[in-house]
Amino acid sequence: MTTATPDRTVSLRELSPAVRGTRPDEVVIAVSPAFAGHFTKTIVEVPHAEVLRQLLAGIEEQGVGARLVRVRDTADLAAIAHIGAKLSGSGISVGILSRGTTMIHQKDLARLSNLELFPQSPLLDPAVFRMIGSNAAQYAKGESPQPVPTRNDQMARPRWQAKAALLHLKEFECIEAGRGPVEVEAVFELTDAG
Amino acid sequence: MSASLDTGLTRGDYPLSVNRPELLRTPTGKPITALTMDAVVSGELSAEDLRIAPETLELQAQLADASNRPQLAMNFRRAAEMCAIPDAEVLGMYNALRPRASTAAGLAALADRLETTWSAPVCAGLVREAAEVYARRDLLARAGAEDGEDTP
Amino acid sequence: MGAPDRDPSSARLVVGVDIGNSTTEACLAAVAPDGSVTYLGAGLTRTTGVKGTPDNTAGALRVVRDVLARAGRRPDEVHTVLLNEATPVISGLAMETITETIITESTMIGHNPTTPGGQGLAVGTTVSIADLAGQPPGDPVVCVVPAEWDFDDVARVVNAAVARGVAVVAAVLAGDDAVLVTNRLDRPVPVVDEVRAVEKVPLGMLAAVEVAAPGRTIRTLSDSYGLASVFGLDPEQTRAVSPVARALTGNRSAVVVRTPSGDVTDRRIPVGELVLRGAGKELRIDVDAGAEAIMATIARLQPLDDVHGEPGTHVGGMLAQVRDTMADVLHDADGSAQPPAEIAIRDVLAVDTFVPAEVRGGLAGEIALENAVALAAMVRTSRSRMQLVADQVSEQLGAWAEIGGVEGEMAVGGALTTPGVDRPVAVLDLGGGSTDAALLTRDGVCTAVHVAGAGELVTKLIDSELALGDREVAEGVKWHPLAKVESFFHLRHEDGTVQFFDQPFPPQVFARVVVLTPDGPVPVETRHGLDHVRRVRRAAKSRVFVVNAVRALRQVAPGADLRALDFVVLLGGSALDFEIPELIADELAPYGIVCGTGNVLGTQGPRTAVATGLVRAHAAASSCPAG
Amino acid sequence: MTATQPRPSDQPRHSLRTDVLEARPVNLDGFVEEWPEKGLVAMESAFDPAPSVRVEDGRIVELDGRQRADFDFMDTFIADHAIDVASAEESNALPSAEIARMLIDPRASRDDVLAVTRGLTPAKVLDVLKLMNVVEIMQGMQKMRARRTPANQAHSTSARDNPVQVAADAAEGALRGFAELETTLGVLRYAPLVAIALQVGAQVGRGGVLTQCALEEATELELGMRGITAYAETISIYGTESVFIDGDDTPWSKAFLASAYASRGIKMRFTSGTGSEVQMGNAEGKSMLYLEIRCILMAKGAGVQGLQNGSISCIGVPGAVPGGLRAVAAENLVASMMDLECASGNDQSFSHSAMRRTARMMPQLLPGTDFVCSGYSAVPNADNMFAGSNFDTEDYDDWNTIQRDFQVDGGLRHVREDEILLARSKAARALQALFAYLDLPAVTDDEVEAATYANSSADYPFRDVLADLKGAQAVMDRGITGLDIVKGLESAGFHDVAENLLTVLRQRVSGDLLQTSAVLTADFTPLSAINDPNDYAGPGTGYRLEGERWAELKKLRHVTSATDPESEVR
Repeated sequence: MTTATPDRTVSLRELSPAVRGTRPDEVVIAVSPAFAGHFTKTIVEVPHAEVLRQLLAGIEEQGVGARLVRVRDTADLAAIAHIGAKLSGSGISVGILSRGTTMIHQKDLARLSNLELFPQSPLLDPAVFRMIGSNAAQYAKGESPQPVPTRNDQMARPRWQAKAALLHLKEFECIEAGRGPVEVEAVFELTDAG
Repeated sequence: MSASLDTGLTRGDYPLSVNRPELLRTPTGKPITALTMDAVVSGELSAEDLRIAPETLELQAQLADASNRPQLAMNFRRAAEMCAIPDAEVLGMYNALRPRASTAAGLAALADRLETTWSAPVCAGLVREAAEVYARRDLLARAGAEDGEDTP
Repeated sequence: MGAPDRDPSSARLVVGVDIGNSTTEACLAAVAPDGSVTYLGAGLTRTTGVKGTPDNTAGALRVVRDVLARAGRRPDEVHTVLLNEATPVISGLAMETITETIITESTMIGHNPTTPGGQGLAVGTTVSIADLAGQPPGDPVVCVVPAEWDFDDVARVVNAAVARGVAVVAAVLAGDDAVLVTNRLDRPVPVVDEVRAVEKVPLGMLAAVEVAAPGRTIRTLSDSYGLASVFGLDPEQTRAVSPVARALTGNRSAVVVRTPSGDVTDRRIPVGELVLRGAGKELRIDVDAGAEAIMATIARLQPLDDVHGEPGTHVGGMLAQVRDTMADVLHDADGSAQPPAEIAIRDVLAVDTFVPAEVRGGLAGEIALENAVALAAMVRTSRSRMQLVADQVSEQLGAWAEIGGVEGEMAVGGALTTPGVDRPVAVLDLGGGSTDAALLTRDGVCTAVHVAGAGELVTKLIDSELALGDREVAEGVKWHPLAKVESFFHLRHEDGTVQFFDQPFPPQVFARVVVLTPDGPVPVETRHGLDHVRRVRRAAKSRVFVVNAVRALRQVAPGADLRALDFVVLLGGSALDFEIPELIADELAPYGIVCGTGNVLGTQGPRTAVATGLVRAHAAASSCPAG
Repeated sequence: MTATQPRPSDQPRHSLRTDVLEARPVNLDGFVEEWPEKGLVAMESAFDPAPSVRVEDGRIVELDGRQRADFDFMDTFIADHAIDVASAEESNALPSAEIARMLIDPRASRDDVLAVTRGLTPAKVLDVLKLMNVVEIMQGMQKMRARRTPANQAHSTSARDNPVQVAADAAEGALRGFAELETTLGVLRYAPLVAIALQVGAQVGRGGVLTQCALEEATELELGMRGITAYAETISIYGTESVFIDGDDTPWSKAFLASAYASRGIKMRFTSGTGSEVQMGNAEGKSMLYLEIRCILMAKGAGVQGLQNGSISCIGVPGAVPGGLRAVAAENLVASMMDLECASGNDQSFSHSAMRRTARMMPQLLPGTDFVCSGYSAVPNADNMFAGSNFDTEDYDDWNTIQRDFQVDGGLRHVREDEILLARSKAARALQALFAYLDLPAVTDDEVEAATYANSSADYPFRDVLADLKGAQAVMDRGITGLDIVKGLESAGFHDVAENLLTVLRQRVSGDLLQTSAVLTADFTPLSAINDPNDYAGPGTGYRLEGERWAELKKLRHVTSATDPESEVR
């Protein structure tokens, strides 16, 4: 699943403390402390720029708006996604960790529950992120999307389990305790403008 | 309660089903030798006949003591106290012991119920001990706390 | 009920057992010497094996023991077990698609991507985006974009071409990118996306792209004269493209490419002929003539003697299979299997239906609702092996076991225990495989019929018309009302009312169409809205049960006149359905018929009618000599 | 724009050998550098506490450098329930090297060692283990294993939750020698049917094999209480307070649950393993082995008879750090040193490399453990609903050969195909008859035929899932118990199977299977650490693979006959 497009990088410019949205047609993408900051790519080296671009594209294609929020005081995916959902005008959010693990959440759900969870980060490619964005937007519109097919690979454990743990620990290091979620703007840049 | 309960068992009595079947009875009072296929087919046996009796758990506790396994023996003695408690209530008690599931008063009430209703002082002791530790480690239920489910 | 308690020692314990296609039901009663009956209980279990075969013994014994246990009686107290004279009626189901839509030479893309881009109609020559850079300015161009292209790049390349003066008037994309691309174009144009096989779009051809506003459907490409205007067609050519226009009707977006011999055809698939014999005649009818024609033919041949399918055709295969299944089940008294040729198909119900199918030659996975005919066939044979079942039951229980009477008569007898019912009465037994009717006249004459098609066929129709591909979900849709979960705390019922809940719903039902089972809402995996699912469900029930109710009652009604009936009592598992009784009652109301669901013994609902009837008949017979 | 990216020409040239090595499966495995500050380290960390213990008034008031007031709940539970207070100060005062020597010295009996280890603190145990290399750990395991006779456990599951497959594979597994069989589900609602199938299949294959079904607590306990399953194992515990809480439990809730199982006569063990805490991001800066030792002591304190450990589902974590498998071997030894039954892992997909897969189990297979695998996949891994095991049905012959090569007993044996086909067919027919008796969805003759000759779930006819799920619900609603299964099997003429199951059910009345390391032999004798205690005392003692059993294990699929080299031994 590669595209012939030039590599992009993304930086997240902090705007202001995140507030509850009022538009019912928005999805909040809530990213973890180290996403597109300390880290630049997922566990299988999908650039965070591409992850965000595909999530945003999936949402835009459905005619729904998106806001980006960085959660700074926790690296727990359920917490990140739930914070995002509570900030979302539609109540729908996509939460994502630096290593790629992703979750679609809704504000009325218990924190440890979710609408869709993609726990196997090594199996998430740009096409899956596009579908996740699209599904989140469809939930925001009150539609009933078919859940994104989840994949499974018994041999992901020997290959990725330890690296996932390592990335998780690093993400924990980037937690800034006591700092609330902040609204951010994604600034994409082409690294190879040729 | 038979007299043999007072005479402590030794390791040589194990397995009881082979060496001391005469000590084994079902909670309904049938000897273990009554659990035959004929009894099953004729409908004389019910599921209740295939449960362990508290007296048997005490015998197994004696065997655990005789094998230098005091914790295992203690577990069997708690279990003996729990035999009479219905399944749903046992599960409810277990859930009440989960972190931040009960208030101090709730655990105290649970311990009292174990002691008075079910004559389960050892279990009650375990619950009281938990209540003390939970209070110190901030594991009692908080008022208005957010609901959460079990997900590691 | 009503019989006063008598000395139990003088009363005999009798169990009526009704072995049906799907359930085996029992009624336990004490019959006093004077024939008065005290009912002691009723019960049901699943039928073991095919009805009318020795396999039934296990189920019969189970239900007898069960009903005895619940009444606190012992098996050795039973005097007589009464079994129904079960005519084995088994039903086979099949569905054959009779139309097929084929697109040749990739002339047309007519599907409904959820999110096309832009709107309006545009006409131009198809050019691959890879060649756009070399395209001279001037003539209008429809840009064709393969899968590997990123939406940002598509927009950039198209914008660059437009800046050079190339008139890009529309685009056709492989990916789900139409809105993304349109949002990035300097001059938005209509864009159709999710065309999976975009590489098959012929290049260098004149093409028209139309996208309607949200909530609307296309107007020009779905109209023959619209196509003629767009492509400058003469009357002969217009006639040729009219299938294209028809195929595009109702879409929100479409692409038509004008190729030399491109076409859309709506082919009839030869499914084969049904050969029907009855009333001394033999008639043939093509299955693809549709249900109405088939049923009209069957109506001319009553009573039907047998039905065959043309060998080597789909329908031939289907009917042969039903016959084979029956042959496995039926044995002669000597134990040898009954040859399939001797098994007669005594009724067929044909129902028009449709099957969503992917269009052959389509480029975007277009789905067409192809016409299909569903057939339920019913086999009857006189050679029941119920005596064997009776012998085995007798042996195992140590009681008399006898075969106690014809099902239809017994069902009427049981139905008469429903409060408020009197002779003459007709019963409709709405089962799983067949719908049965019986009439008891004022002077005690009973006639009974079985017709093919019942609950199983309804499930199959729901399953295929909603493309569920899952019988469990289809059963759920059939049995339970629908709702849409609108938030975690409320749902909207199918009648539009809203209900709020204190506890949140589980996440997997959020925003979904659900069926409300006793265990809570269960999601229906479908893209269709609630209204559509409801329509399909009600139509399926109506096409099977309402049609069969009328068909079966006509066969028993004096002079085939429904007005001659007064009371109709609905029995059987499907009489427990939440809307079938009402659908049938609505249909029968104009004939002045009182129609309602049976309540056997005033307590059993529409269940155990036959078993109760068996006991009644036995008691009446045994009291005859005395009084 | 659409042109393929030019390959940078300045990439260094690789040797052909490097290409060969790069392509080796082992390079698909993941390896990471240690990070001791965060607990991403096997067992040698400067951040683990130093051992210490202080007793006042019969109570432990200092544990591994922490004062009682600062105890977290693991410290508290271990101090109050696991450690033998009377001997604690004395035992901990012994030099660690002395204790390590006792572990490998045949002249110190198992009881001698236990007399010391029952008083040790977690850090002291770690200190001992850190002195031991992997051969010494194996030597220790050989003596400390609770039951003298080693055994093995299998997973028997189906990708389609097909009960017929589970019954047939359970029968084959039991026949091949597994003493315990474990199943779980893809669709949880299938559980009652599959658990029944597992029980029936097991009793066909070899009477007395114990079965379990891994589910959420309530259902798992209910199936056990009804006698549909015989034991339970998936009761997880963790080494730090924070992860324990994340798992929504405490040592007290789990101890209560342990007693609940015992109160119903059901054998039960806990589950833990190295790597779980760091995997969940809350190792509190401690090494994996240190935290696992805390789990083991917690289990001991709860009075549960045994523990499944050996990293289990987190094996990818210790497997990726230096010395990781030494730590995994060490945790198994610690469980045995604490006098617990040890079901020693080797139960999850571990490596792409066949060589690493085999090496991983040597420290358990060679010395022998209570259950060498706590889940050898007795179905093809594609059917393994525990996400794949380290070994599956394809490895049967390899396993048998390794047992023969080293003359070690790994619990399995080679069985001739005709016997296997007979058992599979009988299991399917017994299930067919039982389902008919219980009015559950029919098992067809085609399914019986398929079950006899099948390899995987793909080889069976599709079942009517709707009918099965209704049947499964009916099992729960109608309150069907193990007794009903016995009745059904008996009335259908499967007298021996019915008798086997009744004997297993009768065991819960005796409670004999509640004792440490208990299994049932083929003649239904409970065999546990009480009547089959490990009596290893050096060369020529303890469990030896000899006599009839050794003759049995000499058999393989193909062995050329010495008397007639033109034929093979049957």
